[in-house]
Amino acid sequence: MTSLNIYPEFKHTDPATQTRKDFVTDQDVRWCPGCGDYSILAQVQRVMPTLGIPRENYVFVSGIGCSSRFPYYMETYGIHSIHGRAPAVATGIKAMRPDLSVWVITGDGDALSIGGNHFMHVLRRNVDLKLLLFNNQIYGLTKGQYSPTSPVGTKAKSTPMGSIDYPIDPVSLALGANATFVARSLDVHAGHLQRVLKRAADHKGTAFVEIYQNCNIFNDGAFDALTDKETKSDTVIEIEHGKPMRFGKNLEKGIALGEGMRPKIVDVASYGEDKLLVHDEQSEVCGLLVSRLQAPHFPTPIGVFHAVSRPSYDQLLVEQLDRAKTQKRTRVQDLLNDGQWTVK
Amino acid sequence: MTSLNIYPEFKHTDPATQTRKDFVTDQDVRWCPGCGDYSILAQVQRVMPTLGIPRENYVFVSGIGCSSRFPYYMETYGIHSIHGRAPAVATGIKAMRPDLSVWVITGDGDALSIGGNHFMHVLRRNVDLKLLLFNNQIYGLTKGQYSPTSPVGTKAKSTPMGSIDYPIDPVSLALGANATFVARSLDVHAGHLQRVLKRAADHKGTAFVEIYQNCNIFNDGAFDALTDKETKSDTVIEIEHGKPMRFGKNLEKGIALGEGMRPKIVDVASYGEDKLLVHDEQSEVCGLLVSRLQAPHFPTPIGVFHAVSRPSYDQLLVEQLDRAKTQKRTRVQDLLNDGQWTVK
Amino acid sequence: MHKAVETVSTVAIRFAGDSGDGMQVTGSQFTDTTGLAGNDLATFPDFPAEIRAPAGSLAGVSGFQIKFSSEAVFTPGDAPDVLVAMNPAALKVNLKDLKPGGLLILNSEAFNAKNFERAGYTKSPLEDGSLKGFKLFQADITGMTLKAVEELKLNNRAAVRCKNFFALGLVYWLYNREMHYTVTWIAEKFKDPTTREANLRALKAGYHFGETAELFDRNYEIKPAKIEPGNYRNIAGNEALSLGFLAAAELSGLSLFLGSYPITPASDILHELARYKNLGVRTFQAEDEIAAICSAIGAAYSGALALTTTSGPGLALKGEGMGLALMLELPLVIVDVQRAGPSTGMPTKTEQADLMQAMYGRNGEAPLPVIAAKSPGDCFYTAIEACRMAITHMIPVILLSDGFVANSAEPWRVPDMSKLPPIKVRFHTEQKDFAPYARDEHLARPWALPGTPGLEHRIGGIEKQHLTGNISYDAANHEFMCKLRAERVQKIADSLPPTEINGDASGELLVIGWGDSYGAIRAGVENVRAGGAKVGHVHLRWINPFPNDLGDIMKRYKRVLVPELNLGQLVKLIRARYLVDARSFPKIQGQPFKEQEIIAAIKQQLESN
Amino acid sequence: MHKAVETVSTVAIRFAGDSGDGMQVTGSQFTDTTGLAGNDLATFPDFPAEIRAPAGSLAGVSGFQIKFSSEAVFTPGDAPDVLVAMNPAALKVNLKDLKPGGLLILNSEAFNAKNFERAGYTKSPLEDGSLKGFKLFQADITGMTLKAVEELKLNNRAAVRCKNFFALGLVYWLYNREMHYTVTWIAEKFKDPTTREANLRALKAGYHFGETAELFDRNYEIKPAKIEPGNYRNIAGNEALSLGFLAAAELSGLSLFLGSYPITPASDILHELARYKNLGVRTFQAEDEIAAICSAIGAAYSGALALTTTSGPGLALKGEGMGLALMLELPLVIVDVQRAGPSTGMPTKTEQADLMQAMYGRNGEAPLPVIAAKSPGDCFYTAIEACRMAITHMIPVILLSDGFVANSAEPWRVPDMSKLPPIKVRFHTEQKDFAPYARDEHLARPWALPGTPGLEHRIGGIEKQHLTGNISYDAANHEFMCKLRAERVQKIADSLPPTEINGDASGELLVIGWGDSYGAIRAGVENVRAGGAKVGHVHLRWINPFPNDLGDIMKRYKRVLVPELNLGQLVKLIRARYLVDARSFPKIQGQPFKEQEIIAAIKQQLESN
Ligand SMILES: Cc1ncc(C[n+]2csc(CCOP(=O)(O)OP(=O)(O)O)c2C)c(N)n1
Ligand SMILES: Cc1ncc(C[n+]2csc(CCOP(=O)(O)OP(=O)(O)O)c2C)c(N)n1
Ligand code: SF4
Ligand code: SF4
Ligand SMILES: [Mg+2]
Ligand SMILES: [Mg+2]
Repeated sequence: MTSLNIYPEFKHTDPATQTRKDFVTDQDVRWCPGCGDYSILAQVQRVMPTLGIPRENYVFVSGIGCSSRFPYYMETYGIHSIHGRAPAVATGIKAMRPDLSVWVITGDGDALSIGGNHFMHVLRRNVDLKLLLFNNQIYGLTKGQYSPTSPVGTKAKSTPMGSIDYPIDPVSLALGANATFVARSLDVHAGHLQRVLKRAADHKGTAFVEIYQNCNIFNDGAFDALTDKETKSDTVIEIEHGKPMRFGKNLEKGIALGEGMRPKIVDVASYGEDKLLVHDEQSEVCGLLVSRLQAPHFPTPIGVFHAVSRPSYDQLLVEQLDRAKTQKRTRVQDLLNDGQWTVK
Repeated sequence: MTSLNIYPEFKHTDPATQTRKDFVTDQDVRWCPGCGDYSILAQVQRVMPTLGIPRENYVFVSGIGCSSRFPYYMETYGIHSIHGRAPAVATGIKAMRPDLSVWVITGDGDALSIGGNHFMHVLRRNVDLKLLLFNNQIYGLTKGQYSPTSPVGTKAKSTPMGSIDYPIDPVSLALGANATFVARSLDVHAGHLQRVLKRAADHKGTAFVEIYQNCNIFNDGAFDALTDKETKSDTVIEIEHGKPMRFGKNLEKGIALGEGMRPKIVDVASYGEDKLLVHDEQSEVCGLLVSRLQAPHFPTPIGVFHAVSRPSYDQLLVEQLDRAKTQKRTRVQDLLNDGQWTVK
Repeated sequence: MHKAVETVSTVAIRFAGDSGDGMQVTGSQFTDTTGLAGNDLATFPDFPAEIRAPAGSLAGVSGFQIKFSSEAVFTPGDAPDVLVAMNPAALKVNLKDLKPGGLLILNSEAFNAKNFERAGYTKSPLEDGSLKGFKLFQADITGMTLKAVEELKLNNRAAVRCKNFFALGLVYWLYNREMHYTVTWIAEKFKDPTTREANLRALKAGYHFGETAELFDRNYEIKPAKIEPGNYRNIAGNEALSLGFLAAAELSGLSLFLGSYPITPASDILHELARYKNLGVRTFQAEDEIAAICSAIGAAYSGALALTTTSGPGLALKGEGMGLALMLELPLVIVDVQRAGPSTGMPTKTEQADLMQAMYGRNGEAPLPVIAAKSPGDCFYTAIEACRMAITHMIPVILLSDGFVANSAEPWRVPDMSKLPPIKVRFHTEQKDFAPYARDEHLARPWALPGTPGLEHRIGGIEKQHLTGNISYDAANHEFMCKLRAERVQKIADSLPPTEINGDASGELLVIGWGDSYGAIRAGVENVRAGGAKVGHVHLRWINPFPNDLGDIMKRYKRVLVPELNLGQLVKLIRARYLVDARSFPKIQGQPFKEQEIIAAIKQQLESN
Repeated sequence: MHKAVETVSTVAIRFAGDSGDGMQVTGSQFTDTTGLAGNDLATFPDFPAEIRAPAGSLAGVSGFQIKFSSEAVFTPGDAPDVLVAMNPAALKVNLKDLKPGGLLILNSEAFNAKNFERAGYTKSPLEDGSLKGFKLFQADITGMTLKAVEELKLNNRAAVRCKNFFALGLVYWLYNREMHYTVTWIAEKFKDPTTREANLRALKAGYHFGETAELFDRNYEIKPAKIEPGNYRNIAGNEALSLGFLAAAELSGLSLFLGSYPITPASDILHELARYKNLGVRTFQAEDEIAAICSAIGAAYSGALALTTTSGPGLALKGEGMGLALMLELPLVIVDVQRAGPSTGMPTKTEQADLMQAMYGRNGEAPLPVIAAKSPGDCFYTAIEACRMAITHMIPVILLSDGFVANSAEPWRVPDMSKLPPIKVRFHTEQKDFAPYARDEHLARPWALPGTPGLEHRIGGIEKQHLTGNISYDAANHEFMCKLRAERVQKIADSLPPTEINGDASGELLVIGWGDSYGAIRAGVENVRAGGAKVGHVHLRWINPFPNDLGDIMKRYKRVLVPELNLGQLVKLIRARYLVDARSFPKIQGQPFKEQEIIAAIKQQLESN
């Protein structure tokens, strides 16, 4: 990186030989039995060895919260930083070391309450890192206060009469902040989650994945309607690029646009499949529109809302560094000498 | 507010007798000659007396920045707080005193850089206050660094090779954060600005107004294309609820929706006015879509993007306070006595 | 079998088990019941880190200690007389503290190979001789609990959960306590009738087991303490703080506003105050600590009795806001319930290491008053005093509590609100000669609420001209204002009563403490005085400003010792101010002082030359 | 007419005008030229608040003072010998400082009724006798400038703007300076040929006016100072800091990373370093101060020489991040260019009041090394030393500068990079027995970069077990680690050279200073020593830790005096640590110390028995 190049060079681990086990640490996992975090950890550990990246090149950075204990359980490099600030720490890492695969793990409180500003800025800067937000709609670690994603009326420790703050929808917010990759999945939906994680890993730029996660101690069942076998085909819609938006047990229902571009649910048979909304990941407006499909009026979309390519912050930075190399005066002595005179 | 009611009650000033002059302080205005802030100050001072609110019931709260000196020039109550935190200060005021008309004045750095988190949270909570963001796409007070709204490539003091951070669009961000009122106007567009300010004042909830403002010292001409008589009919589109979206010298151009809901510019005559996009303030998606009309491909929209009614934070708070009154044990002594036993 | 009853004066019991074993509930039930029985007492709940550790692991052990007596009690006790260990991990973590010859009650069912392994025992402690020297009682608490609730057909997990009430019942019998209070509590607490009944049955089964089984040949009686007649209750620190703020609101007629962001161990104040909307209390769970203090500033400006509550890392974030509040000269109380640091540190452990941060954690010359609570019950009065000074002097006050004071409990004489002096509030309404930075006798500026006709004015964080409050860059004005702000803090000392001295009013050693070390120092000093040493104890309530008489008091002793749960902070302030060779006795282990530690430190001072 | 040339040894000139009048440019041109002429010099730019005040108002006055001499210069001078006042406001603000009998040069055109009113003069100062006692020279600087550039057909506003170069030319003539340097500078600086030409003409017109007009009967010569041979340049503090960091990067072979959020008066470091992408420097303008330090932490973790720069209010926001950096034990330099506080305070004015914040503005026991720069040129070496210690000890270092040091300039011997000792960096790569919190001889842990095969490990802000770095809530471990972290800071003292004493090595009074008061104390001490007093001067570079020999040095003097631009901060640390009755000499006016103030304070100490 500098002319002296004091930075060591390595013979890297062969990623092809890596297995899930290589990503498991010797630390006891300290989440409550039944916590949704376990499943997410398992899926991440499954996806890691498939990405062709040597283990030592992964860095997991987190803030504070139950979810933020995640790095301790990943046999990679990791920083368990302070509450809300992981995106900033990760930005510093990536700015220095574009060669690393940097993953930010955060919770709904960590990312959207105290850390809301860094969240939004890392997205708009499009720093090349993966940002996994474990949304359990509660503060788990501090034992059950409502969070910025808790629905209005949530009775939690700090809101005995019910919360009165209208929640943030992380996907809409991310799109509003010009994120280049925005997706959503569910802790227990192992296959879907793995697919989304892979797509995120492949994205060059900030890949934001909201993962609904059950906190079975302080907010048990928050996503039951979305995971329950009975209800889920009506409450969840899997979106896919280029496909018309359909859901229901037999995909008999669809989403179409009504007046003022308000989305509406239609019966596919009578309305006609060709008039349904076709999901377009690359259209910002489509992503925004789909993000506004919210319970109880609409099924909850999961999948990739938006994915476009825009040069990442670190990439642009490296380009500037490269361009600057053509400048003369690369020794500090030259700068020191500026405007000097000699006393004899 | 409490049973003792030690709070003084007043015979309020008659708002009908107020004039613009009543809102002018004795402090020298310290902006650079030619700064866009002057015009905004003038429009605000013009609008205030028309709102039917006694002068003493106004509070102006600001952060730090050139724009944030604003309260000193308003003969109302005011706090010039710290960088980025005005929305939080204002939330405290409004939570205690729903009777006051609270106005937050902020800059693009103040609101979106250091204050981004409070900005987003005040919007989603829908605290009943007016938030005017003077966007000059630069840090004025600290003498010319690029801001979160500066376009990519901005050469400012801290970015001699051009900035590489993709900018935030405040309107999109506000919509992404579930704001209930979002509008945009221009410093020099006196009439338009006054109209927008009035609409904001009438809105119950957080009314967010982005005001493009020229900093003639550090970012002169940033909005020239939008204010220049020659170009402005092509570069600006005034949006109005229920009206088809047209612009151009003779309103010959229009906005329509293309594939993947991507907006496109059409020739009204050949395309047909009835197929144009009709602006719908109350549709969130329409607001979002219009916010994505951005230079250089599209004219810049000004006007009200989105306006819906949702109970404000302070209103819900007062409702809970009222509901709670029916509870017994309103004396602290009762609480102290809880679980007591007597030693004789 | 009729068993013997032995009368003892003081007992300390520690309940220990897995996080999920309900030891905190057991402890606080025992506490309340013991309070009702008229004993003096003190408690110390000691939880694991916030996240649940694996079942049966050392990291997951949760403990609750209570000392109760027919005499005055100052601390929860150094070494417990009785240890109830619900599993091997609890035994391993706590055994070292048990008094030689102490009673050791084990839940035998949990002492199996799997749990030994989880606790890192390579050999069973029951067999390796390590429990020799204690009175060991093994009882199959789990098994008997399951039996007791059998008929209710709970699932196994739910049934096992009742075992803490069995243990409680057993200890109730052992110390001759009434079950009445807990019976009522269970009835109110558990909404589900089956669960309610199960817990009741477990409780009673435990009691009867003690009574009938041949395990114990006697039980113990602890006579009520001789305490002043009056109404008493048990109270924990965070609860007392909350009640104190409610009281201050009532005494001042102001509406309470709390802007807060949750953080261990301060969150309970937010939870508690959130329950009193009926008293006009507004609690605002902010997006972060900065918004929390800023919202409180806005509320104070608008006429609220405004608070913000946090712990160390949160206080670090509030520094800039505190500077603003200081410049705006608004009344505000900033509560820091300290925990072990630095950085995230050990969130559930106690410490007194934020004192310097409270004194100096802001840019520029930014002095603020600092007050500290010394015990759970004292939190109530400390809250009121902080509010009184904040309002009277128009100044933000920092109130320091800590994890130990916050969570431990003691019996507490219930105050009579009608006897507490009201807090005078004067809102300024007079237009004539109004100046936002004019001064009264306390050097306080007028509190002029928005909405008041004719008093429109602007305030901010830039240096302000004396009286007018206008922006000023004048050199002499700045120096004047900086000194004035320092004097404003100093002014508080003028209204403080003479400093109370426990023990000898002059002599060989003065022990100066602050905050949660009160009980241990008090007890330690009494102990060495009983041995004939001339030792005094001053416990500082206000640390900024120091009481006016502190310098003189120190002169009356040969030496000064300052025990603190940090590496020596107050001691630095004392040395710098008074140039007295005060010695530090630091402890920084996430645990409160033990009486014996204080005694040893005092003796060392007395002996050294 | 042939005019006389008078030789003088020392002159202090103050240029003063409206913010828009270009006084800072005038001043720095005069500085560079004077440096080239071989004089020793010191400067003091004094700007108004950041926002432009109304034209002609007192608040809008911008000043630049330079003292230059054929002797050694330590300060920019207390009272200028010459005042150039471009308008009545400039006169009003600055006249009080002008030496009796001093030269007063006024731009007569601006002395009109409108400007008198703006400056708050009810009567013309030209007529009320207030200027009597000074050598008054009135020149229509504006008018003559307009004339000089007439042919270029600039608009009036642009033409008037050239008047500062006219004034500069005049003063160049008056002090016999070459115009060469400024001529080149103008040619490079102004891209527009007309503007370039206009400024050149104005400069020359001013010079020729001095030469030919009958206003002055003589001009002055200041012989070059006797300075050690070598290469010299002028340097301002922020510039020197930036160069120091670049040098440290080169000396260590590390890549520089700066995470910063703009704030007066620190922003220039960001601006300066942003220019060196060609040296591999990455500057990141973060969204706030918290992100700034956190990004620097991430960069340090990744192997950068990481910095964050700010001023007081920003440092307040970084407290929590500093605590994290401390726990992670990463090398990091945190720069605080102090300004007058508290809160927003007076952003463009200088102060030394963040010392306590730097020492203690974090939760828990969180000691960090603190180093301070004493002069513009010293900033360079201070930056290198801060980096060296940060890297060698794997520790975040706080570097204190201030508005005065940052913006003032002095001639500076250009260092030879090849003579500066390299900074040794050891990245850990060995897998065998790797432990993230193992210790070397400095108690530093290994720097193991992500990307290194086999060294995967996790670090964080929770208390960590000695050596392994695993999370630990163990009581004894916590105490051990807290003490270890304190010792880590203390370790730095062991590698410091013996403390340098200016003046007498023992005697009546030791003056201890830190930071920007160096020049004033140095000059003041020399002055009283010349009068026979035995006075020494120690200027602390490291404030945490104190140098090991400081205690002994103090013992060699009867008294200790500590002048500071605050209400007494270092003095508190000294008193607490050494129990020495060090006396504070505080000044808190947003202005640096004057030599005379120091002299008076020293004399007072010497006289008071
Ligand atoms: C500065 C600071 N403020 C507050 C806290 C306390 N705190 C820790 S985690 C947390 C919120 C956790 O919620 P979330 O991010 O949703 O994570 P979860 O535990 O639900 O996974 C809070 C408030 C802290 N550690 N630091
Ligand atoms: C905590 C803190 N950090 C940084 C600053 C310095 N600062 C003051 S205003 C400002 C940005 C101003 O930009 P903007 O909000 O766009 O306002 P403008 O001056 O352009 O109106 C900055 C960085 C500060 N005052 N406080
Ligand atoms: S508290 Fe909730 S989120 Fe935290 S570990 Fe337990 S179940 Fe998971
Ligand atoms: S610097 Fe720019 S924004 Fe600030 S007052 Fe001057 S013109 Fe206006
Ligand atoms: Mg959560
Ligand atoms: Mg701006």
